[in-house]
Amino acid sequence: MAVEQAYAPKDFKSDLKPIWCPGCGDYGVVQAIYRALSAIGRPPHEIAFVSGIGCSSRIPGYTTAYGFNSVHGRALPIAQGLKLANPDLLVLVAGGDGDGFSIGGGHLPHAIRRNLDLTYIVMDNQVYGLTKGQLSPTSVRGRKTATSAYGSLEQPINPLLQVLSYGAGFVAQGTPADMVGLTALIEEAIRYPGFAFVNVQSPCVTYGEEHQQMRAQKAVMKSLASVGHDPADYLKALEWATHYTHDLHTGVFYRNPDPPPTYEQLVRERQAELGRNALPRERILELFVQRTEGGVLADS
Amino acid sequence: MAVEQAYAPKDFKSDLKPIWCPGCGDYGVVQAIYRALSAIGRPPHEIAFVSGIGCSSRIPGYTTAYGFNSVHGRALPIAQGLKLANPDLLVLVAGGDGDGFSIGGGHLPHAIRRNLDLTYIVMDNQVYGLTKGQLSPTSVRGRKTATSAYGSLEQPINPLLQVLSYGAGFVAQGTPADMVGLTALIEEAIRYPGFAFVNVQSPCVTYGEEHQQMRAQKAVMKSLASVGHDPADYLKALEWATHYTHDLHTGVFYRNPDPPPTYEQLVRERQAELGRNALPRERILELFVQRTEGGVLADS
Amino acid sequence: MATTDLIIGMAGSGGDGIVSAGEALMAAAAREGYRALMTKSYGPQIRGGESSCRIRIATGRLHSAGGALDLAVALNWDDFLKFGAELTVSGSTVVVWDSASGITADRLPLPGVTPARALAVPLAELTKTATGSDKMKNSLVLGLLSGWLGVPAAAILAGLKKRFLRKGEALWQASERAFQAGFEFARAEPLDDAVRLEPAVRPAGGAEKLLTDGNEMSAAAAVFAGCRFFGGYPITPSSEVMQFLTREIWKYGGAALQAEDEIAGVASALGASLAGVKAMTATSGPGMDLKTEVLGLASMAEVPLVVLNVQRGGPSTGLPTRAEQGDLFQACFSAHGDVLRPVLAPTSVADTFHVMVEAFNVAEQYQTPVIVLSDQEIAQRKETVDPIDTSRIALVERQRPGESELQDYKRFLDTESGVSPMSCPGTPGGAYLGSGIEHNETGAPASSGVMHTRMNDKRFRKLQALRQRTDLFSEEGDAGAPIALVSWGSSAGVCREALARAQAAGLRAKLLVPRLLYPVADDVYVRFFAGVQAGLFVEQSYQGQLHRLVRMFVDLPRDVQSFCRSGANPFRPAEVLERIEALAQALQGRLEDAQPVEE
Amino acid sequence: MATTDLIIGMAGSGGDGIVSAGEALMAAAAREGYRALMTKSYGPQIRGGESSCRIRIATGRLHSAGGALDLAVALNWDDFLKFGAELTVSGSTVVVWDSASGITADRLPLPGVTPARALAVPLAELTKTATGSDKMKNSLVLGLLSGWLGVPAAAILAGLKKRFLRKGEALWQASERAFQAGFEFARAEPLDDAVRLEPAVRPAGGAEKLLTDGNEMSAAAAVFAGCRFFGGYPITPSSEVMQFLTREIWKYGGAALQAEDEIAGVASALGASLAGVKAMTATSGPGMDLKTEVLGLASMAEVPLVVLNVQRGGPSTGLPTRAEQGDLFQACFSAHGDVLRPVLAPTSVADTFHVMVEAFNVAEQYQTPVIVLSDQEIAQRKETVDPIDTSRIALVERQRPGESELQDYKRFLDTESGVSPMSCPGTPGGAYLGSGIEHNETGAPASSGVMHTRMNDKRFRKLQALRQRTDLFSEEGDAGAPIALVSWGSSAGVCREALARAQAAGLRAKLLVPRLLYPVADDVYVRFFAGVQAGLFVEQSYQGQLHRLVRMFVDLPRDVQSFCRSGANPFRPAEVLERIEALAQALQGRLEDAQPVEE
Ligand SMILES: Cc1ncc(C[n+]2csc(CCOP(=O)(O)OP(=O)(O)O)c2C)c(N)n1
Ligand SMILES: Cc1ncc(C[n+]2csc(CCOP(=O)(O)OP(=O)(O)O)c2C)c(N)n1
Ligand code: SF4
Ligand code: SF4
Ligand SMILES: [Mg+2]
Ligand SMILES: [Mg+2]
Repeated sequence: MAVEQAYAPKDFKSDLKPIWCPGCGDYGVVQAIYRALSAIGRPPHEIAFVSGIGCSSRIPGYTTAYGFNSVHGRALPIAQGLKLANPDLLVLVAGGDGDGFSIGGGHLPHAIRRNLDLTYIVMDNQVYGLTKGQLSPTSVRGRKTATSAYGSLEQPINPLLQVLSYGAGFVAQGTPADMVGLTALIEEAIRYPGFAFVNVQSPCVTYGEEHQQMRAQKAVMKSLASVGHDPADYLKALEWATHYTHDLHTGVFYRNPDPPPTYEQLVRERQAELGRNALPRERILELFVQRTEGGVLADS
Repeated sequence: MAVEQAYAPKDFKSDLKPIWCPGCGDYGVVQAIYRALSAIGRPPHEIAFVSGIGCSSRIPGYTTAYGFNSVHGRALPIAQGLKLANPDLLVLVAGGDGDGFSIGGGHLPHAIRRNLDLTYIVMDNQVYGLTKGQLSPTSVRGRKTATSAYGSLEQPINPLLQVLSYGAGFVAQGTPADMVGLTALIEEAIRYPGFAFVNVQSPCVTYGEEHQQMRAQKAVMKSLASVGHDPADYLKALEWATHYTHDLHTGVFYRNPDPPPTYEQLVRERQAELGRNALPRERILELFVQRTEGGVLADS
Repeated sequence: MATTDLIIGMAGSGGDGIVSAGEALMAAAAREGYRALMTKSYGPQIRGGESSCRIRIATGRLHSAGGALDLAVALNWDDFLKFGAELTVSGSTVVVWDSASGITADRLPLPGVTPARALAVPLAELTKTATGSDKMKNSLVLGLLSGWLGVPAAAILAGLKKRFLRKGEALWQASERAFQAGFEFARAEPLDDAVRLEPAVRPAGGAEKLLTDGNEMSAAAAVFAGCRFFGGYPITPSSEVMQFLTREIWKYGGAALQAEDEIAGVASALGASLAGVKAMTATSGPGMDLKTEVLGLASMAEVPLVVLNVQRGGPSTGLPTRAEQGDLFQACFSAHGDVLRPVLAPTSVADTFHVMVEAFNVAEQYQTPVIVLSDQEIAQRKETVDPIDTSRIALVERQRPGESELQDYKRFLDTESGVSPMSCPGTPGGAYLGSGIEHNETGAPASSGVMHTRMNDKRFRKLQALRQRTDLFSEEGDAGAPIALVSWGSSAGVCREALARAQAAGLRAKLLVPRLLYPVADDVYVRFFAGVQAGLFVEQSYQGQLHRLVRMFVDLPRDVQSFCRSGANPFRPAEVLERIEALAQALQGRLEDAQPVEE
Repeated sequence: MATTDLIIGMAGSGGDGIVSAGEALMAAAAREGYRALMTKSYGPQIRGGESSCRIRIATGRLHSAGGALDLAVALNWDDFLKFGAELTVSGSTVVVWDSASGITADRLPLPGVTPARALAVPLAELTKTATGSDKMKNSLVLGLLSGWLGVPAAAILAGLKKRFLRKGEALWQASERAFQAGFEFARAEPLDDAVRLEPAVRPAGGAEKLLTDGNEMSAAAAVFAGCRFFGGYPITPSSEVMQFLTREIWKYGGAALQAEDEIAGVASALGASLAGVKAMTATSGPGMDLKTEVLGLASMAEVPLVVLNVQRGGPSTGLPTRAEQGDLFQACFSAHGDVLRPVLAPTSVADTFHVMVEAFNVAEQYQTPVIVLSDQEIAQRKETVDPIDTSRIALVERQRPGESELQDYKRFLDTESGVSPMSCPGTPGGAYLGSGIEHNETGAPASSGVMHTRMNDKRFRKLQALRQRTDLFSEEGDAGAPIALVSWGSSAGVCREALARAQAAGLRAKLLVPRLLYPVADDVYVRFFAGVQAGLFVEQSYQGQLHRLVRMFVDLPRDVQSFCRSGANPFRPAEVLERIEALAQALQGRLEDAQPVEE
């Protein structure tokens, strides 16, 4: 594009040097985020970027946004409080498959049903990177890891199907093996007015398996557009989502064609409506007053 | 049936007098459980019944099974440990919509993907009964409660769609307004070899709304059998599940026609396989021995 | 002579409406200018179980729910007896019950007590005669009370009218008739002067009394202090805080979130605070357990946050509807690692306002989570509260970076005070990385022992100033007394009352009431205990937690002991008084022993 | 004369394999009959960052990682310097580095220290000459060490062979050649006798030394103690416990569950224990925070449970890979309500075995959760461990109801000891309702103050017996000494060593090492401190938590102080010794002052 951009991708890059392993997929994800933010055009200081704990959760520190590398699994509730307190901010949330679907998995349905305008990016590498290679909730059955010496006994979860069942308005999947596509998805997710979820198949080069690496992904990935999926079709989206762990589909699974109002919009409306007859705050105690008027209770 | 039953429904009824409000739907649920257990025929002492906290979670105390009225939201993980420690037990889990889908919502996908042979009964009354009438995650949008004086701003979750997306092998919905149906569903759920989920529309007479009460339910409930749904059809089950909050469908949404092995079966196989060459436990320390044989490390 | 201080206890079944009768009486008394205090208690059922209330009405200040009842009203003896500890009958109690029960005065089910007077009243019958049904027994009881106590009928009827007219003219008329029947009965069968109140001083035109409970008061205080975000999850006995705020906070431009659990509740509040908004959460014991990790994060990332814990009986689910002061250890020490987190506690409904505002001030000033320990007793009891002059209360806002500090912004600048200016998203130049990981001044992760020591120093140093806040302690009684009490929270009021009685009886004693429980202000205790020969920490927990906590930091005189017990066993002023008397006697004995014996 | 005790520190980049060289050296030394102890340390990167290890080898018993290095090997100075606190160079250190770095002996980047000897070795060059590439520098370093230290080449080569042969004959040959080149260099350029080890006593045929770390040891102890269920969630530095158990527990008929979070981890363990199976969980600080509520439930429902907390630096995410003893307060006090929960701590890898077994015994005996406080240092350091005679260790099983008790089974029978027979599902007649709600003896919910007091009494009473367990304390040194140390966990070993040195220097001192931290065994402390004039609690936490904890229950002599500091700053024996000397001098000064002055 010839349009000049107010902020270049590098304006979103901080001085902190990433300590990811050489070749980690997360390098690509943070690059895609820089580019998407540049396309969006909001200044870094108007962005809050919240994460949990994990290799992937280090990502806010590598941006020039206000970054909060919180505790394991709690990025979404923190981000919701932050967004409600200041709806003018652009709020990004990111983390790993463990952070988001295991310890943090209980927050996801509720963040989604509230529908705040948040963009949630999960770097789904099917393993626990930071703690050195244990099972993750998206690890395939039979996978051998530090905590599954003989192969895991459980079925992985299906994050795409889950977030669809939770009612997310925007659901997509990308990979750093397709940087152009990933950048576009993240940009579109940010622009979607409501909760947007992007699952990124971001390879762990240290604890991941061969078939999860970029090279393998490039060979098998297939865009949903190329198979003719219409992102407005919710039931079809559910069906495509069932392919997770078998096929690597990229692109938008679902985009609500008629986005409902966000939670913060409803809150602002309520504040405006009820705020009109509010007392000055020093008079909050008047709610407790027992008025006497000649012994008869006033009807106030 | 003319078959004599080893245990009558009353054999499962304890001496503890329920302190539910007169008319509470949960009276019907516990009755249905007594009857289903009688049909199953296992003695009460071979049953462990785990719940969280809530009006509904009092239910184990009203049975003669081993009852554990644990803490809010943690019934499922406790039940999993219990079942793994003694797979011969019949393990029931029960609780409310708040207990199971709000504070305990993070445990549900993982209990389901592990697929232990548990039966999980939720008394979904769309409100917090025990704490006196606050919003629940299944309360409809706009619902006024003690914590939503002006109506709730959020979309409810859809528990049926959720558990289907988690991969539950048996998913059903019932109501005490149809005691025969509810009893049959609970019995079938217990018989299903794997994780089984029964959502019960159990009215809260004290904090519920008119249209949630038994009388109203009787007028609108419709069985899935009557609409010709085939419980083996997963995609169709997803579609019927999207009707939650709009229609009251009873019956089995999904029953996996080809149930995979349960987690405890896999665990037993693993124990058998690996246990064969195990040392007696006093010799566990031999794993740490550095053997010397003429200065050359033995290859043991 | 009539009395200036009176305690009435009533019990009945769920449908009897005995609690709402109590509330009507209390409201009327308040409007008449009395001070009043009311506690309620219910059976375990959500609906239809037994219920009771206990109302104390006085012409002067009230500090506690008091001791044995002066007047007991049992709509039903079975129900009444279920509330043993709360509704104690003594030899000076006047006991009233429904004669329909068939129980006669000589066969009262009160083992070991003979009340001052026992009067069976045909409650159901009178009601039926007056209204055609026995539904309005509570209105009849109100009539009785008005007649006996001397609380003006007009004041009570005004309240009843307001309530019943909404439901229809017929109901209101029935209520009024039942009331009148009761009133007339009372006039015909007067009780002792001991249950007749001196008239109160009616408040002058402008000075309006407040009537509320600790939960609503804490929520109102938060709004006043500038709290504009609440995130929480319902739990007894704190839910009313959220219920108040979900009604009111929007009006002030704030928002309240019913989160999916307590972790999300406190995490959302932390998020709001990061955004620059004053924020709080409220919960009770089990919820506190769950909030621990995020509270540790707030300490590490230096985020202002107020956490209200309305204590109930523990451990675990425990006794959800009963008061206990058993969460002090947890408030101080729940998070892993070396953390110093201020803990405050109010002693009454009125005090809750001040303590909550102070909690926000401390949180903002020092960028720290602050825990407020209320308890079920304070939180759910209703009190009359004298008007509060809010114009004299200063509010603190967190320090933000100025132009120059934003030049090369260091979020965790190691200043002399230990407090670093905190920027919030939206401020150009103020972006930083906040985290629970140990970090250097800019916020970048750091794991050296040197940096860890330095940052621990900073985090502890900034809170040392609190230990000088003598205004967060009140000392009462005779400063030079040899006998000293320390008490906090809802037990403090009981001790105040006991102290007053002890002084009236000529005993030399004093009382220290800390509102700041942690960090332990060692100087305050050292000064208070200088010259003290015997003392008691009075608190309602099995372990006597404040006593142990203070011992960690202060060498107490040997004869300072703990007077403590499990929750759901509220202290009564008389028993504390007894302990003071016993201490005084022991001291006397010691003096005597020390006298040289002449042979 | 050669030495009997030697500390080697090495650092390099991730690819250099310096840690595996250290492991090879340690294993060889162990097989030769030496005692050895090794700690490792890494940069924050998962892969490719700097790494280091510190190996102490001795002919006699070892208690700690010791102080400054005797021999320092820097493959790369930049990397070496990042480990300042762990790899301290002193005036008596021999320093070796790669001459390829261009740094010369007179320009060493060691401010303020002149090492005893500085020797640049052409590490890369020699390796290249020997093998054709510089990849095998670590094998070359092993050759150097073998030559200098005198650890037999055959022992080291046997280990290398085992490792490299798997990867191919060529690699093994390269490794051997590099080793030989190093060995010859060392022979040609011998170092001081101070870095040459006395020969060890090779173990006799049967007596095999163990070599492991605290995490694996605790997991093995659990299996031995009969633990058959583990539920947990990965977290540094405890994950290896779960990793061991997910490999081994199945073999014993048990199961291990990687739960979705720490709450589910401990909840599943509680469930397994309810089913009658010994169960545990393991975690570190942030995970402990999350487990709080379920631990409270375990206390209330009286469920045996072992919880291993491998402490790391806190608060919050803190310093995940560094040791700290900062979670003691949390271990004792995290849950709301009045709870008494035993807390144990091991002092070394070997001790971990005994303490973990004891934890299961206490949990089962008293039907209580037990917390074991390990720390990153003990958990992740490798030690040689003398063979443990497990036949002499008694295992405790929980009390189950007999026939007669099952007649009218009361799960929470208020027995004299406070312990009630516990039935498990499957037992006819034994069904009961377990809950976190306060209950009566049968388990039915109860909320009266009377029942609450009675049950609190029972729950506290049953654990009082623990306070008499003097076997959970060790006292070392001169029993009548005027100077006393108390230390626990990984700091205790440092104090042991300091005490030995103090005694060797003629100072009269003693040391108390509690393995039972809570409940505080007040009698033990009172007895230990009787006659003590000065003392120190030595612990690695900012607040000196054990010192404060003991003060809660024990009146300590005035001059017993805390010697504590933040984590990631391990104590060294020399500095503890210094403090003992200072105390001795102060006491001496006091004595002199007390002498009458002749005028
Ligand atoms: C409460 C808590 N539990 C556990 C941990 C340890 N931990 C840190 S990151 C992590 C999981 C990392 O996996 P994932 O979220 O998939 O991120 P990745 O490193 O793979 O990007 C765990 C278990 C923690 N820091 N806090
Ligand atoms: C950790 C914790 N948080 C909150 C509570 C308070 N609490 C008890 S039950 C309940 C919700 C009840 O609702 P639901 O689960 O739907 O059950 P119901 O009473 O409606 O049957 C809550 C919030 C608690 N006991 N523990
Ligand atoms: S461990 Fe895996 S996820 Fe973590 S930085 Fe390395 S490659 Fe990336
Ligand atoms: S409050 Fe509602 S759910 Fe609870 S017992 Fe009463 S009717 Fe049932
Ligand atoms: Mg991952
Ligand atoms: Mg409910």
